[in-house]
Amino acid sequence: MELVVAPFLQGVQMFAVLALAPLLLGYTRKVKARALRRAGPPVLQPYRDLLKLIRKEAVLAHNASWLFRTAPYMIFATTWVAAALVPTFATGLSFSWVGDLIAIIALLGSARFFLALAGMDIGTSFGGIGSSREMLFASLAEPAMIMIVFTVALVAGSTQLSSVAAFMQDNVGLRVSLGLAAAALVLVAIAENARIPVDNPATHLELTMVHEAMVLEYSGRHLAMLELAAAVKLLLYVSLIACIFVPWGLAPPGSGPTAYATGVTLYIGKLLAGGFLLVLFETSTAKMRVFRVPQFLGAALMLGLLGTLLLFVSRSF
Amino acid sequence: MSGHAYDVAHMLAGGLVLASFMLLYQDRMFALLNVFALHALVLSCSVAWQAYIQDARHLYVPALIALTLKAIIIPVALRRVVIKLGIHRTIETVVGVGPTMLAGIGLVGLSMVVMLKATGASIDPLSREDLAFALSVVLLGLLMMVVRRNAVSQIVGFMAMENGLILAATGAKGMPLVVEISIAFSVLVAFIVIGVFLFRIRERFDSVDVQALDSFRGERR
Amino acid sequence: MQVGIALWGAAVLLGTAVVAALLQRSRLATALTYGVSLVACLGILGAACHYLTLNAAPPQTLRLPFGLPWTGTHLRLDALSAFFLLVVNLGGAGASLFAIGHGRHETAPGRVLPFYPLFVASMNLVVLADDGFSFLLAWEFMSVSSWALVLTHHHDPNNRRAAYIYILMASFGTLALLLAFGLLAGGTGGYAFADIRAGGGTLPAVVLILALIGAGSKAGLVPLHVWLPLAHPAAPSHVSALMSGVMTKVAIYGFIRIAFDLNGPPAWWWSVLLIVLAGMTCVLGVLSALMQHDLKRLLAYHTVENIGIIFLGLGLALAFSSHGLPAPAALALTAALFHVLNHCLFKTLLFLGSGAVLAATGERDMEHLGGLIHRMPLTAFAFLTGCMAISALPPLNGFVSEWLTFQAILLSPELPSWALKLIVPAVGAMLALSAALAAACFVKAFGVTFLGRPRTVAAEQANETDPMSLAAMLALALFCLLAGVLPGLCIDLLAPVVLGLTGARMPPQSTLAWLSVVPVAESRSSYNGLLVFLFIAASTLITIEVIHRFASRAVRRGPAWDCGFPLASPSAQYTADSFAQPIRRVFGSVVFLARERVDMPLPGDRRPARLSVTLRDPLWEAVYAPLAAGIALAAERLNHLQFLTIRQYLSLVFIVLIGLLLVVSIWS
Amino acid sequence: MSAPLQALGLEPVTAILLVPCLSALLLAVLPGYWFAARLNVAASLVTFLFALQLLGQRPAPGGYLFVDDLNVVFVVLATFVGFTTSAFSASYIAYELESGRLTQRYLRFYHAMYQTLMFAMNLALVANNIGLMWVAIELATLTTVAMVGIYRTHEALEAAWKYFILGSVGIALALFGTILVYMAARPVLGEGQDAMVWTALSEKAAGFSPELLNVAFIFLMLGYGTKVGLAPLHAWLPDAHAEGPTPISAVLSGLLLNVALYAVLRFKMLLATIPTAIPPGPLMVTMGLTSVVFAAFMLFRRRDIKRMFAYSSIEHMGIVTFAFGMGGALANFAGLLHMTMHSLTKSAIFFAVGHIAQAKGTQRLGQIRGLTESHPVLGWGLVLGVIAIAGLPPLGIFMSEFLIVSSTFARAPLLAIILVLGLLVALGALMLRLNEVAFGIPIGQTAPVQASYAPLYTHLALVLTAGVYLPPPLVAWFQSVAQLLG
Repeated sequence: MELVVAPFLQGVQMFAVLALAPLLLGYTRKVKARALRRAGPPVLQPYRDLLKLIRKEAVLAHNASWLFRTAPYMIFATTWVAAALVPTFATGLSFSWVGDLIAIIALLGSARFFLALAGMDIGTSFGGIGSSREMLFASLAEPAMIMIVFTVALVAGSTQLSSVAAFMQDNVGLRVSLGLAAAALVLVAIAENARIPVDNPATHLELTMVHEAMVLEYSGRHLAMLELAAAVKLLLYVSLIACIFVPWGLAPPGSGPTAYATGVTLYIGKLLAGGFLLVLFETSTAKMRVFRVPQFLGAALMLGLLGTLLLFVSRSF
Repeated sequence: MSGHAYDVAHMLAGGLVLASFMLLYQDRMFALLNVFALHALVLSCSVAWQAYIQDARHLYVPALIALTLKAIIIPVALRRVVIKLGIHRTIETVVGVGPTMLAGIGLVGLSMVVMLKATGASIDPLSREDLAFALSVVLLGLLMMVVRRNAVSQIVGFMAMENGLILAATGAKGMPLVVEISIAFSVLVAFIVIGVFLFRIRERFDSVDVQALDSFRGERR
Repeated sequence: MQVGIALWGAAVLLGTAVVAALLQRSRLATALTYGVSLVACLGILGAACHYLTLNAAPPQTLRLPFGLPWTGTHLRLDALSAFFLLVVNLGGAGASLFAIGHGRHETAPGRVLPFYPLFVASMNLVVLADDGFSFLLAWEFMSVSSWALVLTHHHDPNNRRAAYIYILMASFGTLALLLAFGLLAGGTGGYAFADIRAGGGTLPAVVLILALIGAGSKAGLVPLHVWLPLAHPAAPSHVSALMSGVMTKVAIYGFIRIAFDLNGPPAWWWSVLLIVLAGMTCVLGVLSALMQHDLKRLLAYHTVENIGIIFLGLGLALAFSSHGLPAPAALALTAALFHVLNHCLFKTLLFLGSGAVLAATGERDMEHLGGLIHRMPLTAFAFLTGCMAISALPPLNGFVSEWLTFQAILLSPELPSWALKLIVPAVGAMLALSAALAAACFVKAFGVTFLGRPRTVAAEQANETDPMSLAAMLALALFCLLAGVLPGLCIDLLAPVVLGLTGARMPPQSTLAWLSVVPVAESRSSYNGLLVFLFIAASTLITIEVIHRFASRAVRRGPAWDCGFPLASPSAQYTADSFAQPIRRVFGSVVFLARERVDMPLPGDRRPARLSVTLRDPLWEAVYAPLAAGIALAAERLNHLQFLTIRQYLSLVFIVLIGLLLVVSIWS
Repeated sequence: MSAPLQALGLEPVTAILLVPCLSALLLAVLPGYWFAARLNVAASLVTFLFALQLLGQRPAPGGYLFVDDLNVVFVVLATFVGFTTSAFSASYIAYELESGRLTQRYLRFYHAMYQTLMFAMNLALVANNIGLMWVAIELATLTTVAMVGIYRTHEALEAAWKYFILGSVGIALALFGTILVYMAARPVLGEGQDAMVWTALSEKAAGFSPELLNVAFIFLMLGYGTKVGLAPLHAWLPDAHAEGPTPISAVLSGLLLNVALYAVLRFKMLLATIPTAIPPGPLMVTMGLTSVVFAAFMLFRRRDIKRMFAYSSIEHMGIVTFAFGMGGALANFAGLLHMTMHSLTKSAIFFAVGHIAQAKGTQRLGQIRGLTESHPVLGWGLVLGVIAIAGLPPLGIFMSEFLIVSSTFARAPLLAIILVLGLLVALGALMLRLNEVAFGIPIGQTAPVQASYAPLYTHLALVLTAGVYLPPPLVAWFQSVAQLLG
């Protein structure tokens, strides 16, 4: 029985993230449009876009290399695997031990690595801009992320997300360091997903764009892969925040179908809330200059470090 | 040994020290050479006296060498050199005569202290005194080499120093090889005077002023 | 008897050197020298592996009548030295195989062939040595032979300067180690490590600091790293690979041997010293690397960074064991040693790759390269693997060791001492920062060198390198992947080493399901390289398959889009410097006092606008320059003594004499 | 070939004095370069072979000559280096003759002087009488002075003069010390011969008056120390090395300094046997360290290649003096080893430098570049030599320095650190020059010079062997000597 259920649930999880990601994207766009008093595209628009792109033929620049063609799939795959490791509606799925939080961050790092390389492959100056800036942001976001991991791991005594979530569920307690970590994580999430104020997903204003600049040369199915990867990444971060800081309703391993049902519903609820908050934040701020971003992320890093140090100090009392 | 023997030896040794002071005092080249001749003369007397009181025949040889070579031949030779090479007749000093004298007195005091402290009762008083005087003569000679500029006066200083050594050697009762050593030294001196000056230096320079000699000093800057 | 095999291997290498010196000019020499070196390395490699795999084998010792007369030459093969033998000869074999093909590009073979085997042999002997004298002999001989190799292309004054600074720093380190052994052995002269272990030296703290100076100056620990980025690139590429990938590891071995094996029990503050230095080394190394546009120098600076990571692991191990926590110490040490292996693999690979590029284009400057992925696809693939590995990206090996290091850092709350509690997480942040910056740096390295469009004719007409070189690079790339996918096996291979040094070991890994890695407990953290790799590969292939099957697979080639701008000349691409510019703005202005000066002509003025950047090295200006100036000044002052007159020299003698007489006269 | 000479009933001790003496006389009258050079080599070889026999059988100490473990080391070393140097000098002088720097007349003088020098040094070493030893060393000084000035250039004469004056003063001081030793010994050993005989002195030393011996040792240390070239008494050494013919520089560095050091050692042993006397060690240690540090810094500003290596000789004699000053079995062993290695290495370096100077037509460092390219054999020989002299493995000096430093650091850390810094500075200077001279793009004349590489590489091979393997008999021998030195 177990041998069937556990892998099944894992599969459900994997395909759930894949299925839900565009939805979350469409939902945020819709809410944002409403917030700006626009009608906005339908919620299911992202699915349509992806289908359309997938069907189209791919146009490659003359000097595109094999790396340029394989990169989108690699990026998508790594992001997907990373997302599959984050507990969404249940903890302790059969493969949750394959990688811990640090591994997830590193997987996203691999995706970014390929993306940045792909941006440089054609040899256009925009690609270069995009890659260079992306790596700059990453070089600050990743340490911040690691610091968050430290904080969480030191509180929960584990870097394994399932155990973290389980721990958080049982002994809740408002800790200063956790608050700091949460704030830092939000900042990192915004930067990593190229949202306002760091980057504007909806613009093609050359000098301000980062993510868009790297994928400028892509078209057709390749572009679709990248878009999907971006959506999955957004979902990943929201569910990450959810599973660490609001872990309630996650179904423990080996529990009954009802638990899973509640888990799923609660999870979708968290997604909606998260997307709504994100939009709220985006609409209330303006895009900042590129060289303000390091300060933005530096703040995140400082928060994370502060959280860790506080924890170390408080531990010893 | 009898008292007066000791007194004479003592007086001669003291006379040698005195002569060294006179050397330091000179500022004319020829006067310096004359005083050096005196210096050598006193030495030969003292050596001869030592030979007599130790009745060690072989010691007459160094006395003779001192008399002939140092008291007569070398001063004359040097005089010839000075005239021939037209070295100016005054002695350039680094430190004035007065301070030099004071330094000399200090040196004599030092050598007294060192020697009388070093030689316990184990050694007979004559050799003790002799050693002390000899050391002061040596030091005075070295001082002379240090504070005088001309090559001639340096050589004179060197020979004065060497006289002190001979004094010490002869004063050390029954020391073997004294003759050989004094001969070796005479060779050394002769080498200096004849070899270096007339034979070599003369070929190249007009003056034997040390300044001119070591104008190069290894790597010229 | 594996130690015998290792010894014979070294002997063969020494013999090869002589032969090579005799027939240096002939074409045969290259193939012969490197071929024999390859065989010897493989032989020693096999012996070391065999020794490691038959676990808990007793140490094998050997005594030869050479070296210090009454001590003789002691050789010893225990788990530690076996592991480092493995590292040394893995790198050595790779470099030799590469050189069989690459060697024919060498313009001055006569200056490489005799010294190359000597270099490899000396590194093996350092690891085998079991008494102070043979150890230092081999250690310094390693420096001398590599010094000669750095001088291969001696016409370039920069290379000569590099070689000079190198030999100077190396000797400095050796003298430090010499003093350390003086303390360990005591006045009696018991230099054999056995005696030292039995006797236990005096002043362990001083010994550790001296060992840190000695090994650090060889490994490139900040602030003793200045020679490294100069010397490593100057040598022929396969030698650079050995110097960076292997020689620095030998230095690490020296430190471990002294600090963990010979020296007395550690005090906690040693680890503080180590950890702080390690953190500085990481960040400074990677930042300096980012500022470079010379490919080989960039790689050399990354060696500095990785040495920092390794020393961080060692520092943590010392910290834990000084507080009597063997299990975490074992974890930290395992992380460090595993990173030693990994860095050897991918740094060798990367330097070989740069050598291939150099041979194909004659360029080390990235600004003159680009687009090589089209001309040299296989080299590009191997190099890319290396870049991913060194950037600590899963599923490759670099990630695993850094992951283990992080796990060790996360155990630091168990440490009672305050300083460590505060320092360790801060250094952890530095480690994370350097990892992220490393990724940025290698995006730059690979992107500018291999991607985009060729910037020069040389890059345009490059050709793929010879099969031998390719074989070497691809083999190393494969090892990188294997070590990343099967970390459990490597960790178990390291178990006897760690057990010997810390008295504990990590739980056995290879027995776990799916070969996953569990440092402490599964509830705490676990990682499974194999599954990650399989998942990524599977999902990639499935997606491609699905899309090509059910959607379109049509491709059309066209001009680049570039927002509708016509594609500008290749020189308009992003260069290495422009890629690093944002990071330079953020970090460089503080660390390197970087200054940018823009000279913008007025409207109507035809001359080009200029941007000039000045970077300074505060460390050099603060420490090394004043030192050199001081020595020069002292030399200048003393030099007057060469130009005194005879009379003045005499007065020197006179003064000394009088002084001594005075001393005697007042001596009681 | 020594067996038949043995058959002539020549005692080896007398032979090593007689052979050079006779050949000196012969060479003084022999015209013609070719035969003179051959004879010179042959005579040195014979002397060496006789010296080797001393290893086997020691004659009973006579009134004037004696051989014991200590001086046999020096004798064998001296005769060997004398032999190789004569071989080198054969080819070196040939070139000097062609280039007209030396005339036939001076050549005869040169060869005669060479053998005289050998005679004087052997005599100084085997002399059983402190007076005789003094005379011998003075003779050695005079001969070398004559040879240093042989080129009769301005610089050469000035160097000779400086050497002469300073040397003579040193000699004078040494004599005074000798007299004092006699005075100290006389009460115990009675007047006359015995009170100056080593064997007698060393037996009865315990009874001598310590104060007198202290004063004596000061004079002897300064006197013979001048010949050893210890700072600040070194002034004659660099110029004498730089301006004389290169074989003489080799002999000076390789031999004469050792002979003077031997004298100092003898008196040190004498003094060391008296517990109440001021220990001689500290003085030697101080002067040794001073020389090391001073010479190390002086190396930087050198412009003349031979003068540079002369300063390096000062440095190494400083190290040796330091080691003997430290005393103890280990340090003494190291000191002996270092002295031997230095003699071999430094003379090898001068062999190389001599031919290099001939090939380049200059001794100025600034005008020599890229030797390993223009003259590979000489160039690499120089590189090896400098690596050896800088104390880098696997050559012999590394071993001795290892022993000296590590054994010192356990006893007197501060001294060891000063020593190490001195070594490092010296290495810095030497390698800096080596980088310029041996590497880079060659400049100046690149014409090959016909040189005899055999002596150079023989020495280097010996040094290399000693660096990794010392034959047990040699070790035992050195150890017994080290014990002797106390």
